Amino acid sequence: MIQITDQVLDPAAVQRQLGSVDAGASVVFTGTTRRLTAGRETVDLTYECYRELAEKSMRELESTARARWELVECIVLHRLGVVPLGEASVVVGVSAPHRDAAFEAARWLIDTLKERVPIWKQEHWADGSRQWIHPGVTSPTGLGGDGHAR
Amino acid sequence: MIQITDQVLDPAAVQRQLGSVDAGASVVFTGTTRRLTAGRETVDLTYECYRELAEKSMRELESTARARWELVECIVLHRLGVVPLGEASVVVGVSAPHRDAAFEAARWLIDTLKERVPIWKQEHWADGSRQWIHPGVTSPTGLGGDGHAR
Amino acid sequence: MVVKVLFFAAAREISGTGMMEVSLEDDATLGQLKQGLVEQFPGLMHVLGHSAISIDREYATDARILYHGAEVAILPPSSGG
Amino acid sequence: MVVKVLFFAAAREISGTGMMEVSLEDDATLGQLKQGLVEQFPGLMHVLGHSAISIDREYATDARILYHGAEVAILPPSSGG
Repeated sequence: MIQITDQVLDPAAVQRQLGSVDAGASVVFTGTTRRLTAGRETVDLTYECYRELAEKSMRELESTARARWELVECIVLHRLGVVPLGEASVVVGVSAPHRDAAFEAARWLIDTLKERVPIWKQEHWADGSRQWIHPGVTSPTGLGGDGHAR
Repeated sequence: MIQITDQVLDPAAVQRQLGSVDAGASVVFTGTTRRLTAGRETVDLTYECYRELAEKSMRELESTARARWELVECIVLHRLGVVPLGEASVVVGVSAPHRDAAFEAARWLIDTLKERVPIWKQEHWADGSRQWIHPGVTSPTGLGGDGHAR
Repeated sequence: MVVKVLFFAAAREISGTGMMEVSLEDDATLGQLKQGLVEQFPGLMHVLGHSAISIDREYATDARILYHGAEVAILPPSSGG
Repeated sequence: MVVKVLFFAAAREISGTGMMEVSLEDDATLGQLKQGLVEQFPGLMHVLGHSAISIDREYATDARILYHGAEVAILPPSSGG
């Protein structure tokens, strides 16, 4: 199950949705807005996406993960808009008969989501400046850059 | 924080305890009683431990993980006694500034707990038989064996 | 023909718009569209050089020939998660 | 001297007890204690060969000399988690 939403994400609810007597292991990964990046303070993050393509990409991630690993449940949620400090922007939850599959699939899902799904994050720094994060793009204008890597 | 308990474990509560503005990532691993192992049906699992040494070992696991990785929170819970189908026997939760540390520490904690902490599981199979699981020990008496690997 | 161009994140900020319609000669390629966009928004060149492009939600390369009504999206490197 | 011996899991099932007190000559080693246990419970030999042993919650090898009041635990391969 994949979802892109404007609502607050609840990792504890995802945790509960993974329960199954067919699963021996579950892994839930949550990405949250962190206060400090290399000593610089973040106020909040804002996410936007190209929704049609992002949802299509996320559905493909789920199918690929289910083909590569034996999974019971597979949940990938991403939040849009302003995500305050400590709140979740992304939650990946998988359950599987065995823990190798659960760990590997969760790790692959978040890594591949970050790389491939057209979603973007804007830093809002404590000095008031705002910066779109585009890994690999460095720009004198303050656009782009690699800030806030997790 | 480590705990060995006779009570039901609540992975969703662990999830909530990991929240921190210093964390950008959290990983919660849950091990649950699975119904089928190589086509054989499990009724439930029973866990026992050498409590003093198990608690000491688990405290050492936490310190080692905190020394090896930059972690914010680190929680390892293990349940004793009968654990019915679908319920959790173990929960490992870590939060960290970055996801590499969160994934690696969670994986190392559960792998090392299984290998080193003196806790044992007894299978209760659907045919009524019971079997203590001791990886690497094969025995004609039905004791030992590698059953129910996760 | 007319195509719809979507701009996201830094590309949206540089162009000052999330969406615009662009008129092109028939059989224009994606590469020609990009060239026209850089002429209109010189600041876009750097980000565009690092961006993927989709046409109707499929990734495409510069040689692709556009068609009337296509939805072209400029996708700077992702930073979700 | 007298030491306390703890049995867990399969070892407990084979010996039929979770704890027993064993009288030993002074300066007896852990190896000698194990030999005595196998004589008393022949079925224990196989599991004991795969088990770790702790003395007062520290892992120990067969050469270790025991002392009065020691708590010795027989720890078959772990299967927690």
